[in-house]
Amino acid sequence: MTLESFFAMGGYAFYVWTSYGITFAVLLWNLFAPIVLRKQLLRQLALKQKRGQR
Amino acid sequence: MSFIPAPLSRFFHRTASPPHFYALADKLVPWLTVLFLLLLIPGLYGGLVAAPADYQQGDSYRIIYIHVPAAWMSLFIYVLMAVMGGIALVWRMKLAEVMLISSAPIGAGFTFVALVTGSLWGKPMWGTWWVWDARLTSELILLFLYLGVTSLYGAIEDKRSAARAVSILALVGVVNIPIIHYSVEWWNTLHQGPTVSKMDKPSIHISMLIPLLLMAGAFKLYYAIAVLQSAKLELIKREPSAQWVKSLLENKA
Amino acid sequence: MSLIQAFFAIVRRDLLLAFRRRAEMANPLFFFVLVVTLFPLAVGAQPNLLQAMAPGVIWVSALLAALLSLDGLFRSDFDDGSLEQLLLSPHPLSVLVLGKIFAHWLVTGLPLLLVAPLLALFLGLPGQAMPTLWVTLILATPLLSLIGAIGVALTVGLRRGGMILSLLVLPLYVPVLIFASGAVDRAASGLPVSAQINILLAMLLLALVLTPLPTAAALKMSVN
Amino acid sequence: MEHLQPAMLEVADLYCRRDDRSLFSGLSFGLRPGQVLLLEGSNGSGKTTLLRILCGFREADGGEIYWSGRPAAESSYFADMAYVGHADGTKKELTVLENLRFALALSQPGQYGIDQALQKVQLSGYDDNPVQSLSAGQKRRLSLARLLITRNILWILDEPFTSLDKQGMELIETLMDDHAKNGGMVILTSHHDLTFPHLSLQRIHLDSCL
Repeated sequence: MTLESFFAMGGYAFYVWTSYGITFAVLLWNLFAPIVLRKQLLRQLALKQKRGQR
Repeated sequence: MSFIPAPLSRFFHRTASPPHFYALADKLVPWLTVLFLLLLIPGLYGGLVAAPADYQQGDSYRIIYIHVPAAWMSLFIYVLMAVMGGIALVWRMKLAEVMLISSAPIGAGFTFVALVTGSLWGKPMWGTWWVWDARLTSELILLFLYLGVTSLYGAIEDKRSAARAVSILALVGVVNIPIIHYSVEWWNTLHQGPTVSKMDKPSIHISMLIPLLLMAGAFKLYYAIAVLQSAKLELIKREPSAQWVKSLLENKA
Repeated sequence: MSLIQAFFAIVRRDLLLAFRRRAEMANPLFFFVLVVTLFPLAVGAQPNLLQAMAPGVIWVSALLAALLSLDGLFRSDFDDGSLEQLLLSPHPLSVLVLGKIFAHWLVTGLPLLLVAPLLALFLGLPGQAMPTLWVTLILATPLLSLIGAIGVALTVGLRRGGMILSLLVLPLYVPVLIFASGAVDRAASGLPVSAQINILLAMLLLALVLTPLPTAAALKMSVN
Repeated sequence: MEHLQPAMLEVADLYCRRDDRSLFSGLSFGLRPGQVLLLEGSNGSGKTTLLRILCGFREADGGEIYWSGRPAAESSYFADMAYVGHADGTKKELTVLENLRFALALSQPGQYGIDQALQKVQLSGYDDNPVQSLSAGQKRRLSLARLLITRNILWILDEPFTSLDKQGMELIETLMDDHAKNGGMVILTSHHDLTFPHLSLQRIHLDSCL
């Protein structure tokens, strides 16, 4: 099996690769969005705490 | 709580306390990630490379390795949410509320994936992007159920009430899912005749089955990782001025 | 006073209230007639087409009319504090709620029963399907009220709960819609419908037992 | 003598927070038959929230409520209490009589009949008037008439004096006085000061319960 035929997917490349692409985009979003949001929230809270201490 | 032995109940309460759970999640995530990759990589290789092309559908059937596990996950997560809802309502366990609401977007994501991949699979098979096939229709209704959960939670300002509302809704939804499923199936045979779609009964060979099971396992582990990340955010959001969050900030600084 | 007396006191009060606000109460019925009228205007008046669509059109319209009327189920009680008093009653809330749903169905579901056959006639539904249409309406409109009550109870505390209410309730209405319109459809082509009717009956009995509990729990949450 | 009686309502270490802010904590008090408790505090200090917790509408974040020595949920507490909140809990399309009859149907009959109760709140003769034709003060008095016709021991009143004139306020004070003398209890919030001449009036200031 050549790399070319692997990407061609027997002529169904568009359907197969779009499916896999969308799936991984959605899964990555659901995984990293909360991580980014939590970092932001923690930064905000840290700022608030600093301001409160002054 | 009376029918649960005291040491066990103490163990649950300790594990369920936010700081303890937060630390536990931090410890678990690396292990889960390793396990996830151990299943994902051979699963993808087996599905995309090793398994032979289907004699009827050619390579387009390879969408099965994400479509079917995603559809399984969409149901599995909803049932899990209902279980969490039951625990939250009966034992007033706040961690169950947090897990319930953290699961909803992930479940909705899987449902969306199942729908989109189903449609992308259907196009070469049926010649149209959308067919009112029983599984796709059920999946669409399931997506509405998920959206109902997230929008109800977002709409109620007091988050304790919102969690209670969502728990009730998840329980009502889970009772309805089998009814919806069977009604849609019956409707499908009524209006379309008994055309067995390729999606429902893939005549599956062992070399095709193994990657499918590997992918299903990988998706479950992905869910565990994602829900822990989401729950960590939700825990801080709920009590931003709690003592444990303060000490968390100090440790970071 | 006994529970049964309390149940009927609620039914009587809500019927009296509906009678005093009768102008408002007729709105869902007009809505139902209006929606059904829109279909021939939109898809054309070919008798064949209308006849084929009649069961679906009538049932979708009935569903939307039920949805529209749902908001009135707990809204005024929530606004004027009567709901708090219901919660404080020593009687189980789920039974009192069942009384309210029953009264609501008498006021909003029963009129549909009278108007729907007339509209079915306009759409050219064959006469042999009429009895089935009636039976499905009798069985399924209370189902719509019972299931919908959960959704209203969850959203009654929200200022703009209408959109969310339809998002919550319509997916749960799917089985009712499928079996009810399916039965009428089959009856129109002369097929037996007892299976669908039995399923609707089973769902109604199940809903009578199961829905008042989550409705009561949701009301407690909303009053909070 | 009075002090030997055990407290019938006992609130122990009640804690409540809202939006990550503690409304009150460590709140404890007891109430004996014949006592009236006035909750004081600035706006947003949690008076109404406390009343709603006592009514069971809201759950406390910690602490217990006991009724004659047993946890409230396991006792006859909810059958023994009655509540009048910001909203009157009456139907404006129904008449005075219809409203009271309905209230009676949901509860147990109390000390007074409907006619007597209407007389006491000075609404006799209004039996057949729809509630929407009553003035705000009359509506308030009607909602209090509900307390008289149903069986109850503990009254929970949220701002009972709003939209009442001087006479109306005196009337309510008399009603509370009578209720307490008969062995009842009252918990209320009010912006107005009370002028009870001979009642054991307790006060709790919620701002100091943080």
